[in-house]
Amino acid sequence: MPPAYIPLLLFSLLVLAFPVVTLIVLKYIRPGSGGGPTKFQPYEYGILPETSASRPYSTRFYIIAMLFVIFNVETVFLFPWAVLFRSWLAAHLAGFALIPMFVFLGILLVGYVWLYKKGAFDLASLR
Amino acid sequence: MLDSVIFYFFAGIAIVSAVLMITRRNAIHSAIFLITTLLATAGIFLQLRAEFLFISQIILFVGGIMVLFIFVIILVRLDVPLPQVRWRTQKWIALLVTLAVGMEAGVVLWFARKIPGQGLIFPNPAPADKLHPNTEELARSLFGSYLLPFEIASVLLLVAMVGAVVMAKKRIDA
Amino acid sequence: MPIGHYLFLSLALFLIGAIGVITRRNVLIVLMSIELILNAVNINLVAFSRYFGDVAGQVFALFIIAAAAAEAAVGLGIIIAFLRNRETVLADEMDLLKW
Amino acid sequence: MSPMLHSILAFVQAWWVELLCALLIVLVVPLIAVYIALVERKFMADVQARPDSTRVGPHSLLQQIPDALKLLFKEDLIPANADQFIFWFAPVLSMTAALTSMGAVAFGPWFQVARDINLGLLFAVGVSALRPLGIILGGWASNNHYPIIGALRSTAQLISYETTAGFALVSGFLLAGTLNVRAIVEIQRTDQAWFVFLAPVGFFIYLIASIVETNREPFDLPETKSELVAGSIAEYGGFRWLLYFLAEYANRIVVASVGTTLFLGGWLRPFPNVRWLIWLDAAPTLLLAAVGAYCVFRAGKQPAREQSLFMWAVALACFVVAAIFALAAPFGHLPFELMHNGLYGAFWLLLKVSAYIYIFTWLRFTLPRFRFDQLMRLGWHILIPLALINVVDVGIALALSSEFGLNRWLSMVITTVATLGAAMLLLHWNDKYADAASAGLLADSSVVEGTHAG
Repeated sequence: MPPAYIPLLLFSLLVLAFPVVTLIVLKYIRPGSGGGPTKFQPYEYGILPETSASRPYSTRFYIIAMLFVIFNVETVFLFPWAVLFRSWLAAHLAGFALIPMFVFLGILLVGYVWLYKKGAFDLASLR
Repeated sequence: MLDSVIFYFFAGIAIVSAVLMITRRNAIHSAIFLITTLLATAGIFLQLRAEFLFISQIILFVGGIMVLFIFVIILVRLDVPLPQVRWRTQKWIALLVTLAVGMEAGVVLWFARKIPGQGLIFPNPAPADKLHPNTEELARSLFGSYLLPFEIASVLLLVAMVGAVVMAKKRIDA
Repeated sequence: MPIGHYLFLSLALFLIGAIGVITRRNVLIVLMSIELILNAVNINLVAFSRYFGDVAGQVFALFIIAAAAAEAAVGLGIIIAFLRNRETVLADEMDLLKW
Repeated sequence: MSPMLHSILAFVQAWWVELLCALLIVLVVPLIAVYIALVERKFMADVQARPDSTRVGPHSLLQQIPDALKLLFKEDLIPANADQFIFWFAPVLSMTAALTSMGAVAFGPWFQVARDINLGLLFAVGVSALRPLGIILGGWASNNHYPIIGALRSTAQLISYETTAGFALVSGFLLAGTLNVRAIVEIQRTDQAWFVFLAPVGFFIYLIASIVETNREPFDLPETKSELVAGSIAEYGGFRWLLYFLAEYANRIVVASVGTTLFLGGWLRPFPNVRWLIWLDAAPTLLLAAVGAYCVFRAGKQPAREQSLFMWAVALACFVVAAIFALAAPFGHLPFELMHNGLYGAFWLLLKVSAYIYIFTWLRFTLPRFRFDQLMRLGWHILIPLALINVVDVGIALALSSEFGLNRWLSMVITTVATLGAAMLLLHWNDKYADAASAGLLADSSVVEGTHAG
């Protein structure tokens, strides 16, 4: 473990402990509750629900999430490139710095344009 | 000392939640335990000083792929427990075969750990400063020796994007 | 700490993933187990990268994560397409090559 | 002394600033979040030309304390059909992700939990990526139509704009050439420009993306109280709701701090290299002294004796803190230097972060809400390609000035104009596209509802 991360690890454990401990402690000091079974029904404007909530939802949400995953991979590849960019420029390797990323983004641009034409980003009219 | 404590902490979480993941009947619970495993693995990456990989594991695997999984589980109504009935005999045979393969690999690892010169004995990690500015080192390698795989990765992403959209939009009237 | 610890952890995760792939009927859990297997492979790569002092292993782990993303995207797309046509997500009911 | 205790002591000695900072974040950030909410209420009352609550404490400054206590002791209700485990787990995940990402944020040059880590700002960005999980799991666990629809929408919105924010941040990292927080701020000092001036389009895209990511109006689709009750958290009450609330406000602080650090010069004062503006370094002291003087001036005019005593006390506190600030300045010794740099840096950073959050609030009460398809089109059709073009253009600008010796500002202006031209082109195409699609859109009733059977 790089030493600078150890305070961060302790911090995240502390942060995790904060809600967990509070939830558990409050459970014991909170005043008790009453009420019948209707109180524990889902809140749907006071009407008792007739069906379970797991009905089919639109697959357009799948398309959004899928595109997000792909574009996220791109972002993660861009970060190391951005970090090294200035040192390449300092060594006067601007072409070497720019061209690989242009090729990478160019290939993905092809996909973007195809999806645009296909209407995949038009998330309102997708079936 | 501290390093091994951290390793065993994360390794324990990873294995326990992996076992829980394959035994849950509800797919969302499985997804949550897979998330825990992935986060513990990210911790192990950090312990191995692969800092950039730690954050990409969180951004891509946990924040990207697992969100996609949960989306699909909710969208296709898989969030109810499914019966696990048929395949009884096949299940036991499969378990047996897997365990045999695992034992084999484990035995190889176990006996190779003491043989010098066999490529498996690394009692101590390389000095930490060899990987030190981790993001910069990784970038130098990625845009140096591995430039071609990097460009091919973009083709892979392009194909995945197109393929997934075609798959999800396809409708066959049966 | 010798590298064997990491290799055993990786082996254990790989086997758990393999058992999940073979024994579960729910296709989504099968896919998740495959992700677990890829993850186990990554542990191996990163551990060797640390012990060799060579960053190449981490680069390949990054590629594997990218491949896992592509695999998840296409795999889940197939599942959605399948569900539309066959109304099932159980692996043993997917018994037609073409539908 | 046992070796165990010894090593623990050595650890504390080496890292006490970080540990103290960690403790302070856990203790103070919930308080700050609660008071941001109060400021928002006051601001809302002002915009809507009505009085806000005035009863609890002076200007109802203590109002949030009984509110928080009420939430703490409220009945803890878990719906009958809910998934108990996930219903418990999701708000904890949200809260943990939001506060952990604060570990990488530097509140001034000294106050940071993760000092000089290699990942730097990327840690905050990465851990924030866990946020959609907390929301979608919470919505699903409620097992109710409204939270599930709200959670799906909310997550779709968050993940769409996370990519956009990522690309916008890349343009900042290109200028900085590092991820380390301290180095980023130092480069903005030595380059003699905040990055907002070098990459204005990048900052603008990040600003929009950060508003969307924190679910503020005009992009508050996940909540839309008139359509979806309260979105993904409709079934949550009491302390669990409070956890979501704190997570949301902590996120606001995180995105504002990341934007401030990368684009607005972090803890630098305005014009850090201009000699004759050095008196700005004394601004915190002067400001506190002025507040104290104002309190003394008002103390005599209070109707009740307690009120005037209270004013005297506030004035005294202001003067004491101002004296500490002023006395810390001239000494070069370590504790004083730490206090000086740390406090002054923290002052400017917090001022900028507050301004950032104030812009959020301002927009909230002045703009009408977007529709879901409008939001998605803005993200996927315009902002993502624009952010990519911006990254490429910033790269080209840097290359122009280093390879061909072009003036840095000239090359930045040229590429920014090019980016804006691309933006105009994208908008034009999108308008044509939207016109063509609108006929089909109106016929489709499922557009606004947000769900459609697959």
